[in-house]
Amino acid sequence: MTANYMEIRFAALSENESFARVAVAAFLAHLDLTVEEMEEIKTVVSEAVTNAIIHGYEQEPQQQVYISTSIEGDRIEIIVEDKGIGIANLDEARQPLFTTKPEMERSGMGFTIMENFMDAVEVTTGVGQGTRIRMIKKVSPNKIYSQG
Amino acid sequence: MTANYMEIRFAALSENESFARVAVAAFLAHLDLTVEEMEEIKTVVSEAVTNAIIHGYEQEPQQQVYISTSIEGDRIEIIVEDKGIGIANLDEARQPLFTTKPEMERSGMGFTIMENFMDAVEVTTGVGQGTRIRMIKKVSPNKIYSQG
Amino acid sequence: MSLHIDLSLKDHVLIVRLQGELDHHTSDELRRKVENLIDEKDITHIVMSLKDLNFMDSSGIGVILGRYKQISQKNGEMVVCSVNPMIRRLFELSGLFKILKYKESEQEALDMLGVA
Amino acid sequence: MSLHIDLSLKDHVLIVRLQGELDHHTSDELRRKVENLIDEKDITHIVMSLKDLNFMDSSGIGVILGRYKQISQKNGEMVVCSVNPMIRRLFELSGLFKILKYKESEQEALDMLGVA
Ligand SMILES: Nc1ncnc2c1ncn2[C@@H]1O[C@H](COP(=O)(O)OP(=O)(O)O)[C@@H](O)[C@H]1O
Ligand SMILES: Nc1ncnc2c1ncn2[C@@H]1O[C@H](COP(=O)(O)OP(=O)(O)O)[C@@H](O)[C@H]1O
Repeated sequence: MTANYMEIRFAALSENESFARVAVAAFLAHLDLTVEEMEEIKTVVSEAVTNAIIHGYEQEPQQQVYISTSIEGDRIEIIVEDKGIGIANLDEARQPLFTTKPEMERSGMGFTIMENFMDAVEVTTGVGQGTRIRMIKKVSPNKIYSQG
Repeated sequence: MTANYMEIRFAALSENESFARVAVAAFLAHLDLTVEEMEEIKTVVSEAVTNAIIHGYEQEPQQQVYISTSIEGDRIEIIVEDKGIGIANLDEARQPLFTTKPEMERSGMGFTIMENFMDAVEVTTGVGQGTRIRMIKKVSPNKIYSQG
Repeated sequence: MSLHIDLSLKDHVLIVRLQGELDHHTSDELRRKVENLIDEKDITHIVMSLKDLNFMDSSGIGVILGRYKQISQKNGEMVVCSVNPMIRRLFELSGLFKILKYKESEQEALDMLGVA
Repeated sequence: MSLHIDLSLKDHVLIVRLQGELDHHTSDELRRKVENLIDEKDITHIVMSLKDLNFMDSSGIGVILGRYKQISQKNGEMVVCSVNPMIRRLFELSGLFKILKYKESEQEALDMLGVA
């Protein structure tokens, strides 16, 4: 049973990147996370949503980005998904500093940051089908979510 | 064509009321609304979401509340929806101070506040089917949203 | 950004200082904390001090009205002080100002109730 | 909570003060504002002053690295100053500290570049 959850969909516009991270942070607000945990979560949401917009949809604003967040016990799960172009070579994509868009001044650090800031990062992707990033973070036991 | 939009779904839990209003406010952040306009919007979202949770679902946390927000030119549209019990007598419900839950210390001012703070409030409801509140607010012309 | 509730007693006057956001979720919290206190303790009047209340919706009106009714039954008064412009609009819209006393500051509220 | 960009020149040193949030959306803005300036104006070095930068993600790394490369081609230096702990972690993770100069304050950065 999931104690609490939310889902968001929004237009693949760069101004929605800040909306996405604030929304996830607001959803987790009552968990009383440390400033550091909260910043880590905002950063990884920003990374994954930016990737969906820039790489997945190549800035096609008619497209949609999906986020779902759930809290279960001491475990936060965040999924960011696009129905865009997908990733052909995932091992390569996850390497630090690897980017297919250097002309856009991408640093290639997105996946590395997600892996560093979260406890687990699982990527499901298919060329022409899109990309789904599932991230898990465990928070301190004194912050365990209790319903009601 | 809608210039920008988002949709949210979340568990009908009272701690998500603040999430809902912060999320809508964050989505509208780049419009540069006045503090007053922003507060009005946060308040009406809070009213409609609270009603969905308390009245629509009678605090059944397995249920879901839906919000969608879109920006088109100088017009903000916010829809809050539940698939709950619906409203049998809508004219009565919209009266100031009318409430069916006085034991919960409801003030009966929710609809009145929505009508006062927004330019239009349209309610679609059916007993056993749920309630959909569609609210429109026009913002000052110098804040017109332009895409890109 | 939830609600912080600070309760203190001065000459049988209960001072309720609210900080943060008063919505349905936090109104329930406030009611739980204050309702029994008013009945059990020897409280004559209530001062609601709202200077640091940043957000309120109609649930806040309900819980304030609820405590007003409670203290009225004991022939006590409720004085509200220091509300921001947005919350003022809600008080006006709901007619709360017609039944409650209002003072600009907590000190004026206490003075009015004859607290040294 | 978007990005506020403050640009000033001191003895051919471009001081870029950032306030707010540096993500993909606002990085594009920053690049547009600064890229041509560096090429057209007679700028020798860049100071990136990040004291009031509250949020940054990898797009920020990209745009800072981009300006670093630009000024390096003109044989200039980039000094970054006053980063918060979270942004420091991003700089460390990406190896930026290995190539950029860092000073605690804007004054120290200017001193280092020999600006009076
Ligand atoms: N959602 C996505 N859809 C398609 N390709 C992606 C997506 N996310 C990442 N990629 C690919 O993986 C590469 C590395 O991503 P990342 O580490 O975030 O760095 P960056 O975004 O700076 O390029 C990207 O350059 C891109 O080729
Ligand atoms: N989403 C809803 N589902 C079912 N009934 C509702 C809903 N929203 C409002 N109502 C009905 O309308 C009445 C008036 O609503 P409102 O003006 O918001 O006051 P309050 O929430 O304080 O009761 C409620 O008491 C309830 O009976």
